[in-house]
Amino acid sequence: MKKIVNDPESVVEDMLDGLISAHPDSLQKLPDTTVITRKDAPITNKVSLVSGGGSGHEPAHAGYIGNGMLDAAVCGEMFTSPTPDQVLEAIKAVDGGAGVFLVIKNYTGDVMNFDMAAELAEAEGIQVEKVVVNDDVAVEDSSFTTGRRGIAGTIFVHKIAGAKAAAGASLEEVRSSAEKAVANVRSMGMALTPCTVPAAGRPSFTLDENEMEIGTGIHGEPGIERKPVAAADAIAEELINKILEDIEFNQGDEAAVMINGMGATPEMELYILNKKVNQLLKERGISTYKTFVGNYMTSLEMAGCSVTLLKLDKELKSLLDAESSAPAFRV
Amino acid sequence: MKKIVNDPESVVEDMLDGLISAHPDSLQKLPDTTVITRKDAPITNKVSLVSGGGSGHEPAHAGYIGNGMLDAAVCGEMFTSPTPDQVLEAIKAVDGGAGVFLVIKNYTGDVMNFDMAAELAEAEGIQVEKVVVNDDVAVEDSSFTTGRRGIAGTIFVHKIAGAKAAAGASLEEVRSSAEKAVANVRSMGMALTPCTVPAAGRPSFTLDENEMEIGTGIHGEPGIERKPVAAADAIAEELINKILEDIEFNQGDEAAVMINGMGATPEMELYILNKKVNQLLKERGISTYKTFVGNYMTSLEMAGCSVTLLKLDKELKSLLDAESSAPAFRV
Amino acid sequence: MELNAQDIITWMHKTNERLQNNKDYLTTLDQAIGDGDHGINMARGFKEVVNKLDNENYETASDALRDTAMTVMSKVGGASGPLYGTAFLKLATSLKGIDPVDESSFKTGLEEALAGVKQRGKSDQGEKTLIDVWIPVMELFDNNFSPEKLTDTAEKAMENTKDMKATKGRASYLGDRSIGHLDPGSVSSFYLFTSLADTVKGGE
Amino acid sequence: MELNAQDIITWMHKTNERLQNNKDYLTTLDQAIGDGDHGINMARGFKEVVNKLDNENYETASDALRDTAMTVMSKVGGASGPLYGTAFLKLATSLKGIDPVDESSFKTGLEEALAGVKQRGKSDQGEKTLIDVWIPVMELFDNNFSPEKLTDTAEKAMENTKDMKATKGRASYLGDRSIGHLDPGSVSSFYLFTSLADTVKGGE
Ligand SMILES: Nc1ncnc2c1ncn2[C@@H]1O[C@H](COP(=O)(O)OP(=O)(O)O)[C@@H](O)[C@H]1O
Ligand SMILES: Nc1ncnc2c1ncn2[C@@H]1O[C@H](COP(=O)(O)OP(=O)(O)O)[C@@H](O)[C@H]1O
Ligand SMILES: [Mg+2]
Ligand SMILES: [Mg+2]
Ligand SMILES: [Mg+2]
Ligand SMILES: [Mg+2]
Repeated sequence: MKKIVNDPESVVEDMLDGLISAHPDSLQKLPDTTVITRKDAPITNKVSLVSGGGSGHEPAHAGYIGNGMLDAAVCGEMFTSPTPDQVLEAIKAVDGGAGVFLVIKNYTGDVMNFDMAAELAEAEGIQVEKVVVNDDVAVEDSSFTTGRRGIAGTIFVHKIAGAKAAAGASLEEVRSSAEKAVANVRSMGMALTPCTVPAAGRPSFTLDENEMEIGTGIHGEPGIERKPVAAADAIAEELINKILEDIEFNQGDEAAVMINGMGATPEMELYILNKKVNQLLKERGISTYKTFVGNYMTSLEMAGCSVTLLKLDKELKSLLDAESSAPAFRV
Repeated sequence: MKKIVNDPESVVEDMLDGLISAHPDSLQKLPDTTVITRKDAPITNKVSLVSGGGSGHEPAHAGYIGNGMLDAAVCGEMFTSPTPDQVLEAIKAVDGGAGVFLVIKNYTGDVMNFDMAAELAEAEGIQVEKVVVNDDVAVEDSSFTTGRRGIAGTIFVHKIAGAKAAAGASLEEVRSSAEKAVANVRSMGMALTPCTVPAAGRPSFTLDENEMEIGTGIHGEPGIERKPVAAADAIAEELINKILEDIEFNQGDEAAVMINGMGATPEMELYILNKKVNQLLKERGISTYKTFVGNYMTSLEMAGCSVTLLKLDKELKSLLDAESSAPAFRV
Repeated sequence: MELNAQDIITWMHKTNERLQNNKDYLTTLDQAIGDGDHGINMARGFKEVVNKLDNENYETASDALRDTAMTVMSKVGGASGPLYGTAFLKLATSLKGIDPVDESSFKTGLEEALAGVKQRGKSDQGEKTLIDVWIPVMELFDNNFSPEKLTDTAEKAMENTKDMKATKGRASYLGDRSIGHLDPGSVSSFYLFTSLADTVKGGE
Repeated sequence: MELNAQDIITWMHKTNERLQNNKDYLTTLDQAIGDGDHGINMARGFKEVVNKLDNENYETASDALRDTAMTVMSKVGGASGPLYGTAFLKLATSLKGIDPVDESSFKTGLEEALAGVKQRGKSDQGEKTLIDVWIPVMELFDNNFSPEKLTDTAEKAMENTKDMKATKGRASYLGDRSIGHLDPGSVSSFYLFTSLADTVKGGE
């Protein structure tokens, strides 16, 4: 394990200090927490957005704080959902009287911790609503199990819900737009190499020199298939097909596309992948409304990528296009 | 070598196609070249900026095309300076009558190829000026040798010169501001792992499991010292000290700081490094005006980082703060 | 069996020791079918638990369990944090006013803890989670309890999770491929209950 | 020695063959003290050169050299592209109107090529660059030239770069640590001149 770190036990704390040093005018850390909020929080009468989860997915989630996106990000330990007390602090800090909206990724830990925080906040008289993002089609969606995971599609949900809130919508309206985004977003990822949590000191899995894994989770959860590394075009086809098996697009439907790097993938490779993704969508009569290529939801130094499609309607398009000042998603 | 690519010989072409697919409204590729320009080029009566170099440093340089930064980027083969005919095409495409300004990184190949293109353009009646960026303090500056390399500090030079040109300055004025930026910018890098050029198929060097290299170039050029991986704080100190040996800062001087990832370094590590850099500057009485943390000038999937300091005066501050619509450097 | 405040503190100390010593092992188990943080989470949380318990004075077992719950809840994180936190909180609430805690009350406490865990986790027996250790352990009390049986029952229950298919928690993403691996949360629950057995036995 | 258009084409074919066969070796040399692309650059460029030469008709050596120059200039890139490009262009210009090319004219051509390279590269003898092969080769012509001597001289000059310290090009960043490695550009220049020797010898 080679990393630019000091004490592996304090990476999250050190990172957050460095983050605040870099953005002293726009971000603040609530004292004695791992909660980052916009510096001008709370915004009176605006529905406030809180997201969060384990650390190690940077720029998720603190990079998405800004006008038109999040008001706060709750940063858990490495790959570990933050605790209810931390989420509660975030909710209390950003509530501007119009209620707080939680964007939760569908992991047992996140769901439980955020739910408990919501209960505590409601007990204190704060209105709370939430959405649970479950875009990862690598996992079977079943009501008997935990269901699909939340991965890079979460960024689109931040954007949609954040734009809606910035436009002055009510908590209920924000929830309804966010749910529409969740219903229309699907992602599928793959990994070329694993990553190492600093305190664990060794990778969560290993792949042979010419092996890739399809469907790996953003915490190194095992995927659905291992096989020899394929060409970019074949990878694009496999990811897109898996997504399109799960969500129906009709001729002429428009989509926002995200080609997300897992942390160690050169931008060059993401663009090479995008070339084929774009072509495949065109072949299927799907029109690409906007494309986002970069590291949006990472897994430390994992090499690999995910592809996300968000099926758009008029409302989603205008919310996607609305201004955002978040450093990791400037629009 | 594990990569998301198709034919290793066509990675640059494939990447550029994917880039244009992602930014169809703002970027275009000149037919039969590897030149990317803003779609609305040429801008009449504005000094136009052309930069470029070998590929593999994404988002450098095409990511810096936009209002307030570059008008064109000439993309060479992997780590290989582009040829004069390509640079000439770029110059011709973006000249809006006020002349073209070239930002060149100080490598023998880049300097020669851009110089030849400038000579050819001048022969065609286009005014051309240039600046050569040489911010890398890992290399000794000597008039008997090639001198210092151009690395991540180049992004600041793009920003300063681009803002000046956008403000309506003359070619001569752009050159003078760009030269001021070059005179005041210094960088120092390090690597934890090497990177592999797709067509070469093997890394340019190797490092032991617990070794790092100080001063590695952005093309895998050997650095100045190898030693056991140190803590983030020690790395920060070594890089900052090396920079401050080379450029004098007085108490109260202001600096723009760039913590640049080499491609495979998690953002988390960059922020951890930034924490210490920020503290070291404070200790030395240097005030941090703005901080940029991210992948700005990469070396494919190399793990490592560089630190850049740009010493600011009033003019440089206002040029740094000016608007930019470049996707990789939105201000 | 009787438990007072000091017994709870001893219990948590013994649990913490096992968690610290097996942090790496738990992490390895979680790397196989989860995300590799269970050892780190539990070790971090219980270090804080013993720290907390050592620095306060407790009149009753319930009070000590309450602080255990709050510390676990705010320091463990992930899925196990709220689940263990809920379990200890329900146990503490159920045992309020009962001191020392007798076997029958403890069983009722465990029942309520289990109900809380099931509700919080939307999970039940046979889904390859720590519930599969807590249920047989709970059934042991006020029946034919002995420290040896406690360790034995918890250990067997833990081992039984190996052949189960996960339908809840992170391991559920693996479907059938979760079979053949121990559930990390069941292993940490085994540590918890074998530490309780040690505490009841006394000594050390 | 005499060279006509066909000889230039043969020369470039032989050079190309050597470059393709030694692409990896040149890359390895460049990885040691540069950036590892010299083999890739030269192989890409000369593949285009022979392609170009095979698809045109040339009256004179100068014409074939001119197209060689233009192709190298636009296809090699890096430092070696403009340097080799300049060299061939100066050679072509110097040999204009002379056909077939005699030894003395060729020497003058090489002198002008060298002058162009030095000016373009701001470099001179002893800086561990391809110049260190071109100078002794140039001196051989119109003196006591033979194909064998050409190969010999180029090879020795190439080997001499090993002990030099680079002060120009990418290897100069290494300072003293550049000593002990062959200069990649000198090795490709050796391929060029030993291919010329083969061409002059005829056969194959
Ligand atoms: N829904 C659930 N109900 C009961 N226990 C669960 C549930 N989900 C997970 N667990 C338990 O939590 C353990 C994982 O804890 P941990 O690794 O700390 O959290 P995470 O899965 O969030 O990384 C599992 O081994 C399992 O025993
Ligand atoms: N200034 C110079 N003058 C003459 N030759 C040079 C100079 N700089 C570099 N070279 C030659 O170019 C070769 C490197 O070529 P190449 O690897 O293709 O370019 P780059 O260094 O840009 O990657 C060196 O081995 C050397 O022989
Ligand atoms: Mg976890
Ligand atoms: Mg090169
Ligand atoms: Mg886990
Ligand atoms: Mg080279």
